[in-house]
Amino acid sequence: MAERICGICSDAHTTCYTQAIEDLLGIEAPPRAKYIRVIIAELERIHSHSLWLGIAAHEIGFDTLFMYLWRDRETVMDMLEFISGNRVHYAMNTIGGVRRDIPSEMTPKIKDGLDFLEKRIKYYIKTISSDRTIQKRTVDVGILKPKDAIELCAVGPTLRASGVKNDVRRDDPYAAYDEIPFNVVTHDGCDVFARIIVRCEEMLESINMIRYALDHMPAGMLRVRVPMAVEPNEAVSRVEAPRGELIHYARSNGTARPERYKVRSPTLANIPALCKMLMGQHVADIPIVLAGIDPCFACMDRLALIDVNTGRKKILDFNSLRENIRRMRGNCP
Amino acid sequence: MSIILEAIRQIFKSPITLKYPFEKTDVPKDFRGRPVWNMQKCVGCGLCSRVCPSGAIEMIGKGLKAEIKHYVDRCIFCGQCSESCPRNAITMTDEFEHAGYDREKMIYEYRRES
Amino acid sequence: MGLLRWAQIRSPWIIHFNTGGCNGCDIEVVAAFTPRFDVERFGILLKGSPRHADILAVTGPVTLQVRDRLVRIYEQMPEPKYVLAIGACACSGAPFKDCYNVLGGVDEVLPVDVYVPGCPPKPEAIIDGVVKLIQKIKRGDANGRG
Amino acid sequence: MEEDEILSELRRQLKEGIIDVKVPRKRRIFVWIRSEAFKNAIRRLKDMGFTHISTITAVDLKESFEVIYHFAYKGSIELSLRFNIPKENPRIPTITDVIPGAILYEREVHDLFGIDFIGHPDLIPLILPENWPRDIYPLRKEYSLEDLRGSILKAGRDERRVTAQ
Repeated sequence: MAERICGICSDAHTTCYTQAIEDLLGIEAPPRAKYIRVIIAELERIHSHSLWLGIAAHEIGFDTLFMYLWRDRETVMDMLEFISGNRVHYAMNTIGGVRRDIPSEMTPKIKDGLDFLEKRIKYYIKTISSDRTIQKRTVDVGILKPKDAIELCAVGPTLRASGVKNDVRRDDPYAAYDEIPFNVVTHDGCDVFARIIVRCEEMLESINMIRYALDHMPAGMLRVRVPMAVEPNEAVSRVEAPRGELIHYARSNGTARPERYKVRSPTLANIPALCKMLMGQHVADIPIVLAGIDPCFACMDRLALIDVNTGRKKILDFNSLRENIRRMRGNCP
Repeated sequence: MSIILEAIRQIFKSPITLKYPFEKTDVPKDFRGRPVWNMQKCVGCGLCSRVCPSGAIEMIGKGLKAEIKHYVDRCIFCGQCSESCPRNAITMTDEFEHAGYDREKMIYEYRRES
Repeated sequence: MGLLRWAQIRSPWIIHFNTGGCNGCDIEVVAAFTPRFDVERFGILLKGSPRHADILAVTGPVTLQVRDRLVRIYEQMPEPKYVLAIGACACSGAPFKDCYNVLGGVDEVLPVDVYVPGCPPKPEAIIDGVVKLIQKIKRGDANGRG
Repeated sequence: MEEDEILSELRRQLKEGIIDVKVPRKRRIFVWIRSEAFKNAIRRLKDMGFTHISTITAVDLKESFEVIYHFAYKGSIELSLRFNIPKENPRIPTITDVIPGAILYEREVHDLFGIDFIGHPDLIPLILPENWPRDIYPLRKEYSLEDLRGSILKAGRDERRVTAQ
């Protein structure tokens, strides 16, 4: 269910949700499950960033690059489909571990895919940094100074493209991120171009992390037994989704239904920063600046609260803002 | 500039497009398509209809006489029913082409053969 | 009329509208337009304006906020027009159908011609849905108000 | 700074303002404070390096509301600052003058619970549809789902009648 908050970062939401519930119950996922969570999360990051890069290329009118990127993105989708069975909602995480294993027979095929992707992403970085169209449309567009970024509480690649080294994976390690070496990619450009480069290099970093995780995966079980009763308790869970810090807050009251469940997805956190970026820009630059924060209008904000009295789920979503933005963009998907 | 060279290179490659409607594509091993009930195994405990997050499974009657109605238009293909079933009576098939003109015709009914 | 129907069967133009869904169906719709699945080989084009489109592809459950906009977009489309509901949410509103701000499936608001269930449907399933819609137009029994 | 250092520093700064603290696991701190001390506490926290506000959550506790501010210290330590406010008069001062990034979270809490943030620059509805009834706050527990649906559909009908006229 938590997966249906967002279709693009569905794994980040389930990881965050399962972590919050595991915290409530006082259990911990086994090591192998943690590694599998990392692999899926990083594959998802590659898929999400390449999707975004395609959309960004489309927004600046470079549809050729959009088509190339979406073609190569199918490699990641194939890998995810190969591991989990589905292209979008993977249903890998469950409370107390993961549902499916990544056996060693799968490793060579995944690695082949990663090699291909690495080659392609390097090529795209070269293209992007040498192509005049992209340079003209993105350099010095949508400036967000580091001071403003911190003040307006921006998250994720938007913040890192302003030169602030901040990553939940490094600062507040969850799953197996404390055991896997990786760099936090930052860029000092503060503009849309910096956001593109940060995301591209994060994809390369993700590829290395998946390789490391595949090689160092410990053996063991996939899930632990989950106790049936929940004590009154509360938990805050944070995950670095492809778009930035995702936070779930859960509180239980001893019954089978939660007292309060709150989701704050990264795009909402970036909206105040976006308003700052749009100041003094040309109207023609609005789409690319908007796309620069990687907005995911579906996951922009939704809260779910399960009312103890009726036991029904209530979900609110963040339509008004999305509508405004959609009106601004015309009806681009 | 390099993207132009890339474009020229693509001309000599075979197309990547799948010929889908004319040639069927394979589905991966763990694909979650339409769930199918094996009513010989089903004991009518009703667990599947209770765990279903979208209310796509309706159970009429109880125990061995139970009938199951599965609304494909509501199903989100999450596989929770097949995972929860204590008798492994539910399997997720490879079927994914469910498109239809009428929601009334998208209901699958299962009942135990006597 | 004959010419119009011939043109619609040969090259239906699509407008895609998300009424409050999770984006899962949207990325699959876009994936259906990109090289791997490429529905443009059937003459299907994704358009940005409802005034150019023949088919309204709706993803997501219809929320209160979006209802009026959805109707407005539908009203702007030239007749005959067809509605394609993509994904479980657009078909019936599940699993969000009990939420207080969700009206349910698209058929609560607009007449739907083809339902494509799946969460999200594979791009192949979306192509299948479009093909079935084209067959329906060919037979001439679509309720496309035209 | 480590968790215990942060706590001792906070205790030194706020003294009686703190009711209770809890450190359930590494990098998680829950602090209960008195509602009078809250604006001061947020200023102190900002000076200590808690510049990033993750989100604001409110919980309906039947008699009162609990408001929780989730802060992050240099991205790593997550501190949840919480206090109760009475349900009859849910008014608290805004923190947008200290942390501008909280602007949307305050609007969101205002929409869903009807908590007024005094001094907020622009407290218009953020999440709720524009034809939403003014005095209904969906996440308050006194409203059941049926009530909400009924009143919303009624509001929608009324509006349609107005436009028809």
